[in-house]
Amino acid sequence: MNTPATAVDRQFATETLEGAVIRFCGDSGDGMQLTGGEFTTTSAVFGNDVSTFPDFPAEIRAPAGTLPGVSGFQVNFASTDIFTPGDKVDVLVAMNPAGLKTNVADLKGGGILIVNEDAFNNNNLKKAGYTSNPLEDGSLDEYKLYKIPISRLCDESLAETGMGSKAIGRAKNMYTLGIVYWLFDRSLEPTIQHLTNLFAKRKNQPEMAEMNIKALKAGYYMGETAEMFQNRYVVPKAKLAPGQYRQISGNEATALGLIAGARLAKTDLTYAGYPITPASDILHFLSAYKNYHVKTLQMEDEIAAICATIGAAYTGDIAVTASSGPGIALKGEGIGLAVMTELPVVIVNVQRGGPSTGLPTKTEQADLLQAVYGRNGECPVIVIAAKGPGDCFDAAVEAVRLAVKYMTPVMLLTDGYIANGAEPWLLPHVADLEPIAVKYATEFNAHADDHDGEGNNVYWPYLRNENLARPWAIPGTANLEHRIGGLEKAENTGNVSYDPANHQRMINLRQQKVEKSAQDIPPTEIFGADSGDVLIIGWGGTYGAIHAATERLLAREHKVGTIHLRHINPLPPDLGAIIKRFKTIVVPELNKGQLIRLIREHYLVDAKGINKVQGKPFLVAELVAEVESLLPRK
Amino acid sequence: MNTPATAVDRQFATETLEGAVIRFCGDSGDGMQLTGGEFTTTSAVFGNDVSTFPDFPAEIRAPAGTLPGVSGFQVNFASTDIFTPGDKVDVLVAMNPAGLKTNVADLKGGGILIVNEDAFNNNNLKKAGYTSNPLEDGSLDEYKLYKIPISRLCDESLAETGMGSKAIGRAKNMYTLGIVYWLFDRSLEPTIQHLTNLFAKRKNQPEMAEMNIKALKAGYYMGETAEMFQNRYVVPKAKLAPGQYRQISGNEATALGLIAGARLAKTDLTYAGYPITPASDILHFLSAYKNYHVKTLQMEDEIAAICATIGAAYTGDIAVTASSGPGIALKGEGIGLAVMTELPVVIVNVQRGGPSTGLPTKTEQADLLQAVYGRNGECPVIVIAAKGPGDCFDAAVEAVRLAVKYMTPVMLLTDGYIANGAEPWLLPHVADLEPIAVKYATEFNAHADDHDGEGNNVYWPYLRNENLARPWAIPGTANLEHRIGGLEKAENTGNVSYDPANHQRMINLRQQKVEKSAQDIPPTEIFGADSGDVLIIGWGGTYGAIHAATERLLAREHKVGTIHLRHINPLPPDLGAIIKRFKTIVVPELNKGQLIRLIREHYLVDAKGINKVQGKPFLVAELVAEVESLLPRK
Amino acid sequence: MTQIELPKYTAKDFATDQEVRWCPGCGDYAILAAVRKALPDLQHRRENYVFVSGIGCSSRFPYYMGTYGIHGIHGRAPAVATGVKAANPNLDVWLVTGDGDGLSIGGNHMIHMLRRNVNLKVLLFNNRIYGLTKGQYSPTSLEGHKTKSTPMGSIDHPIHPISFALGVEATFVARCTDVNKGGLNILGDVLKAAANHRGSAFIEIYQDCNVFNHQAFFYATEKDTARETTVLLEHGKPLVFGNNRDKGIRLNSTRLEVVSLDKVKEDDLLFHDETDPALAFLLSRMSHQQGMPEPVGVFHRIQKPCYEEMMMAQVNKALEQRGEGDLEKLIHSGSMWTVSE
Amino acid sequence: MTQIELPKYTAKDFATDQEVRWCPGCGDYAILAAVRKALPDLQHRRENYVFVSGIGCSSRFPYYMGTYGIHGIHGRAPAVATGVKAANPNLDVWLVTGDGDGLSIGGNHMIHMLRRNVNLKVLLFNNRIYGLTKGQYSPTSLEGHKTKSTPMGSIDHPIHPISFALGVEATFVARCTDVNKGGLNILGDVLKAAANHRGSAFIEIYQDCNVFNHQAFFYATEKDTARETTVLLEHGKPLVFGNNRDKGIRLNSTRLEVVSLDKVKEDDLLFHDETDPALAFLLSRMSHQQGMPEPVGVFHRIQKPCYEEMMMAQVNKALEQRGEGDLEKLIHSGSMWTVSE
Ligand SMILES: Cc1ncc(C[n+]2csc(CCOP(=O)(O)OP(=O)(O)O)c2C)c(N)n1
Ligand SMILES: Cc1ncc(C[n+]2csc(CCOP(=O)(O)OP(=O)(O)O)c2C)c(N)n1
Ligand code: SF4
Ligand code: SF4
Ligand SMILES: [Mg+2]
Ligand SMILES: [Mg+2]
Repeated sequence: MNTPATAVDRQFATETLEGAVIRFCGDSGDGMQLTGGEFTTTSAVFGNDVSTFPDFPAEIRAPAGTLPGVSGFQVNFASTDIFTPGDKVDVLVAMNPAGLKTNVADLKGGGILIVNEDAFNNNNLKKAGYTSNPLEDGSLDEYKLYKIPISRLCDESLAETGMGSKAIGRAKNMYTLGIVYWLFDRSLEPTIQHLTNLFAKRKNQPEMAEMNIKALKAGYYMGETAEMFQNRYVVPKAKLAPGQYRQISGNEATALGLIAGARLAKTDLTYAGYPITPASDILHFLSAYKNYHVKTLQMEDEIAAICATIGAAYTGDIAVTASSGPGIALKGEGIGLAVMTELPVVIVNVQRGGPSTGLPTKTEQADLLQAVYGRNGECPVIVIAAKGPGDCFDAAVEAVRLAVKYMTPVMLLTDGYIANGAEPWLLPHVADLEPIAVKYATEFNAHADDHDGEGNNVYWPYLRNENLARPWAIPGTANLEHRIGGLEKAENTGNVSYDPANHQRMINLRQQKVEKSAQDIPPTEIFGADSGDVLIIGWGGTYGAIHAATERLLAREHKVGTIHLRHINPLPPDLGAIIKRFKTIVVPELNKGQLIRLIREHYLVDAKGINKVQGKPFLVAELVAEVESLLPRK
Repeated sequence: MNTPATAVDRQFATETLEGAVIRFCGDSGDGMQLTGGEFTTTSAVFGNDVSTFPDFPAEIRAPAGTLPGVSGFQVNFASTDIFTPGDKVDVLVAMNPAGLKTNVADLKGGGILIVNEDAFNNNNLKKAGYTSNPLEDGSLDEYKLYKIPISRLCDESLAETGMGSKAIGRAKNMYTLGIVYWLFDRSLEPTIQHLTNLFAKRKNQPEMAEMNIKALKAGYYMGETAEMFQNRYVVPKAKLAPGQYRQISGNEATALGLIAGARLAKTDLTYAGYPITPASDILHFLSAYKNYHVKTLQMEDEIAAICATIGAAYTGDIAVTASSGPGIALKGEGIGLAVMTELPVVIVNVQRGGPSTGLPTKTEQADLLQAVYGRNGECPVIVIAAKGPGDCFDAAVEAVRLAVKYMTPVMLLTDGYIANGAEPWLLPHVADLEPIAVKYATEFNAHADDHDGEGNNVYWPYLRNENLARPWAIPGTANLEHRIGGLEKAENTGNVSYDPANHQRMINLRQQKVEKSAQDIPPTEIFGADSGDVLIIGWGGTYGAIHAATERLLAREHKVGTIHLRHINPLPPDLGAIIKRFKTIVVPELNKGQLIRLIREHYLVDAKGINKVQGKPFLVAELVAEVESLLPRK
Repeated sequence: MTQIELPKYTAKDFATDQEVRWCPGCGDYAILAAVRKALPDLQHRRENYVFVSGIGCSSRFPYYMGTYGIHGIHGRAPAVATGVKAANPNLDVWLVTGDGDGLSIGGNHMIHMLRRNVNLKVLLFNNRIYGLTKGQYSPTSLEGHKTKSTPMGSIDHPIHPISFALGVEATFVARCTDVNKGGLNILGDVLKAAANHRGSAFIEIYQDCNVFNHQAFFYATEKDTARETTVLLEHGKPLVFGNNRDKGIRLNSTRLEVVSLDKVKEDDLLFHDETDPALAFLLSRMSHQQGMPEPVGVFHRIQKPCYEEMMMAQVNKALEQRGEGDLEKLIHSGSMWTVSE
Repeated sequence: MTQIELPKYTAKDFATDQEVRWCPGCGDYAILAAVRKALPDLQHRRENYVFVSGIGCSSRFPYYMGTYGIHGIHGRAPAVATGVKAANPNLDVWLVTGDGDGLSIGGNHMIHMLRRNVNLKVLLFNNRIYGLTKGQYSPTSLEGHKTKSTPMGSIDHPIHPISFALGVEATFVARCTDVNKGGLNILGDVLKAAANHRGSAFIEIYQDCNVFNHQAFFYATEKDTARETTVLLEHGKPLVFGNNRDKGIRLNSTRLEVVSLDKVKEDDLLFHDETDPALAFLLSRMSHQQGMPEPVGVFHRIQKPCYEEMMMAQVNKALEQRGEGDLEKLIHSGSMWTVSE
């Protein structure tokens, strides 16, 4: 908890805090994701800035009570702008020993630790690998420990509902949430509304809604009456940009962005995918929006998915596929065909821990060089990256726009962290979004015989416009019948050509076209110093951590500037000039150094990497320390 | 023809040449590959150094007489060391108008042009797109044109054989070869032997052998008697390293090298492939060598092929797959599994023109960055490249050696040019080849409980040796049962692990292991100047052209040094120091600049690329001119 | 849609200016001619045709059709074609593939396209060899076949394309030959029947690879033998064959046998029923190598909803139930809150 | 090989120290138990077993078997396993896969492995859902199935694993259920029969995904219904079923029908013949949804040479004919010439 201030309440001391980080953890059956999500929404609705980090177990349902079965949800909420879910935890809620064991190391010394005492029985302790009960053996002395018999209290409070004991058992997360709401003086209303919606309306189980609400209130009243806590905490509203907000995850924002892109282009969206963690949700979201002219194809594999998008793109749809990890590796050949046929296909890569199957549920940024280079031959595509959950919307719209404008595949990189993580999203208005101009060819565009001055009489599918894009004539258009494919094409006519000089020209043209798209990159924004000691260059989902670190570095009066790249291939035209203005270039990445290779190679600058490959995001403190170690000693 | 000298014969002027370049071209049905191959062997057996370049049509059998149906074979033979098939042609033999049309531009001014006059009928001229007969219209005036009615002369000379007219028609290539043999004063013996072997022994068609030999002799005698040529030419023997030689293509040498690797390791070879141009021949060659304990699996696709090698490698075989172009792109996911399971798998990439299906029958070097980076996650493999047909043998042995020593996938890059091209190969002796030590694990190697001092009692599949390689226990070995897979593994035990710190360690270890293999890279050889103005860094099949260009540059007293990399990932440890000794670094590649990116990024040097992407090898003159343009003006 | 009058097409309207580049004598020429000839009769607009292929000699087909076309990558044509149909269900999509392209690398896409019953027509050129890569054995090559990659003979048991297609429940399954010198020229008819089928139509075409597997199907195409080694399937009719139509096929429990019409009445023969999958499967196992005539014609034809129809039905239902999607509303939905100035 | 005496194994010898991490109640547990129990009876050495899998809940199987094992990549287990057998034909290879792993992404490898008759045993855990990725429909999901990716219901016609395997001519094809509360516990027997089959054995196992598709197969596994909705196949025996064994299956031309044993004699029922592929195909189309009991047991079993045997036969023949390859000779062969000092 940052910068405590003081204030006094009737009964309890009330501390006002700038912000706090809470982590809920427990067994995957304990409903921690819902709990964390509710706390987040309530805080956001109240007016805090929030940032979250859900952490799922890799197994579907690991055996109850075991370490691999632990599920966690961390939320950082504050009265100031925040950019990450927080490094260390102020309040840890542990519903069982396994949760405690795997999470307590992240709790700040002196932090609040709330545990469900009832879950600390021998059986659970053993499953978590405890030889003695940590609640008893003094090992938690450095924390403010609150042992609450949550299961029993919750059971008792719901005994009268007449619900089954299994259902009652499940409600203890709401009881716990009630306690935490009391602790942070939060309104129960948003959660009550949500429970009503979820159970009473959507699932038609009004008794479940009632029971959960009852549990929630019981927890709250317990806080009020039990005199267990000496303090309550208040985190005032943040000053946020005015407008309407909602919580959004990166995958949902990506899905909405793709729909928006297609709608702005006034074109149907064909999405072809194959389930894979953590990209699957894009398919799930999109499949629910059929009335937006969205067609979702769950294909037999990722190769089929990219190939179906090629067919759909040829036929005139905005065509998109998404995947992760090995699924993206499988698409290389197909992307090559899309490059050769110069079709507007969007490939979303929700990066996860690799190599191979790797750490499917964890985040990483290690597919960047694959995105840029991972195909046979000279096979350039546009590569862009999203920097946060809400930004996925803009990045997806941008991907569609570039694909259509330059008639080229675009790879959009997101990652597991921003895909599953949610943040408040300032809702854009459609009227403010730039339309995407799609103009299918309908007329002849060339002479079969050169310059006979008699007007066009053939259609050349590889004649280029000022952006070097080829025209888009779609099946069903009379007289523009033409064939495309993966063999090298003759310039203009698009016929198969084995001519050496033509090959060189086409290789150059495909490259130039991608490079040309740099004209659409806006001037690079620098946060912090415009020149000076250190320029931090980031990309993708590390934005929050890098931004927060930069703020701290600036607060310590370092001459640090930060830029965060949306466009990776091509790189922004002004990047070279900016780099020249700083003494040291630092590139933090959740990989062994990938963007940094592009930077070093392009600008011949001895950039330094900050690299972490642990399936986890950067901690702000980590970044600050690393950058400081590179700064000139004062 | 370089440096003509003079000498006089009875009847004909005989010029002695340092070397000459002949190209045979005609319809794909005209047998040009056999003709060129025979001329090459004869010259090699005679004692010339030779270098060849076969050029197939992309179609199986394009319609006879058309431009896409032209097949060519170029041979450079000399009394000095040569490294390329030659830029420009001294003697062009054109069997039909299409052949003439597509090849004449490469003939030197004043060069010898031999054509089969009979083929220049209206029909063929039209198919080749000639509006007037080039033999008549003066357009060939700059060449020494010999119009010979080869079809008719050959027919007449074989009329008595009683063979069918189709067979006789096919023999005209041997008739033509006879003429050229006469022109260059070559023995007919090697070809007579080969025809006898091929037709009489292998195909059991002695009458075909006889007929072809007759045609060959008839052509020779025609040269002798017809007084058509004013000159004969002599290219004396070259001073070559002593030893036994044979002509070998890169693909055959690769196959032999793989067999040699497996035999040196005293292990069976499992090769799993899927046909694709130009890699298929490796499968064809290997499938003929079953008595070398070679098992060849033609799988259903390239993914199955890489996966079968993983199964075979786990089971203890030297396991290899090869492919080209899109086939390699498909293997990315599988290679990732091999990286994670740390199995010794060799992947041969016979590069061809890309992207996508591209130019399947043409050569290119554009898969280097895919080899280094083209997989999801941090997924390092060793990457090496062969520099010429014979060198494919050594490179393949090296690939097997490194794979086994470091328990890692190795990618071996060759290309269409060296795969199909043949050159004289100084045959190595098995006794001189270093054995490859394969030692399967048979014993426990660790304690289940740490250090109880009671001796080993478990097998840890991911315990590492001094090279960071893990042990190789194969199924069938009692007590060492263990499971591997694509999920991240715990250090040492190899159990599935989601632990962040472990992930970081394993990511580092896999990288370090590949880097460690740099210890096996011998000191880099520099050809030419050891320091000075220009360092040329090449890799792969451009060796010949770069070497020849360097010789010319050195002859012109430029301070030029050249190194040709076998090892691309990791790069040689001494490379950085060498680079520092030169003012300008030049990297010639048949791509848009790939190795150069690694060089720039690693050494932060502003290396210059010489790049060509035309499906064709470099010309020596091209390279010389480009390098000279970078040299300081004298 | 306003119905504009259809131009009167001829085969020529379906040609292109690209030189056809198969080997002289290749069976592909005959198939190309048959397709170009059949299309004008189908009364569909030329611009609505899309020919999709993979890689192989056969897969060059789209370049020679004056329609829209995609020459894709090896084995993936069914997926590409599914994308085409998803984007525009009204197009007439034809898929051209080879035994390697469609059954080796592309077998899986073929399976799933067929079972989904995507409404498109598959021409599988079966020449029992890899033509384009110059002569390796394919999944339909016979056991023991010596090829470049099998110098001691193939050890794979071949796949039977018709059994394969039936196993994954294709709704239209047929077999033809590229040419037929015995007078059983059914290719054109089968093409039209396929075109008129609503759903995936799978046609195996025995095709002569003149260069690498010449005469593999001569038994089924040559004058003297064609009628002895093949039997024409006609719905509701008995299976009769032979140069003199003097032999028939009889069902004995679940096995088939050849009988002489001297001894057995036509009424006791097996009568073909296109709607019976098990019967079709039984017929698919008849093999010339085992002394049985090989059926040509339509093995199986049933009606099932097609993929893209059902997909559009869901889209339309969603539109009906929820109305035309409003992007502004979509963005501004869920649990929102407002931060005021 | 010297025959060393085989240790007396128990199910425990086939367990590992890795915690089994399926959801509580998952059908995979029962299958794991059955396999661990069956292996000791087979009289093979533990170190000769290799369990190969792809990706999916089911594919975690190898981690729980105290044998050699490879947890591969999604869909590719048949190819990995083929490599294992090629490198060492003597190993006992078992392949564990799911309906998604084995029939969606991996369908093609499955086809080719089966038709090649690689001598290994396939356990296809069919739960009609993607478990590991948390509940999307799979190729065996029923039409209309509402899942995460099909909120309006699946529009794909499902694949029938048994028909699929028969279509590509697998030599051993069987079906079981994970558990059977009706007393028809044949899983162990079928596992052993598969182990003793020389060639590819394909076993579809109906498996309950307790979380995402619970009770999909309850009709076939629960006490009251199991014997009414399934029929046990026994070679040479009539197809009789029902809680009271009072119903049977009769063949009527090429169609099957349920008859009551009150009215029809057992002798007039269909007698199972494992060697008849068309009969097996017919049986594979019987579906509970269409009011027919679904067969369990061995549908089809025939002998054909296996892939790795034929491969080794060629290697051995080459060795016989040409002798042990001599590397020095191999290098020094062809048209050579000598350059002397
Ligand atoms: C990914 C990939 N693998 C392999 C190839 C090489 N290849 C091209 S066509 C072909 C097989 C051709 O056989 P088939 O499909 O039967 O067609 P045919 O040439 O016989 O008509 C192969 C293996 C390729 N182009 N791409
Ligand atoms: C190449 C690739 N694509 C997708 C995935 C994601 N994935 C893992 S398992 C699975 C399907 C699981 O279904 P099934 O095979 O039926 O196994 P189950 O979990 O139901 O046992 C998918 C799509 C992956 N791991 N790799
Ligand atoms: S190789 Fe065979 S299939 Fe290919 S074009 Fe030639 S004859 Fe036809
Ligand atoms: S998700 Fe289903 S199949 Fe997977 S472990 Fe859980 S119950 Fe079993
Ligand atoms: Mg073929
Ligand atoms: Mg499943």
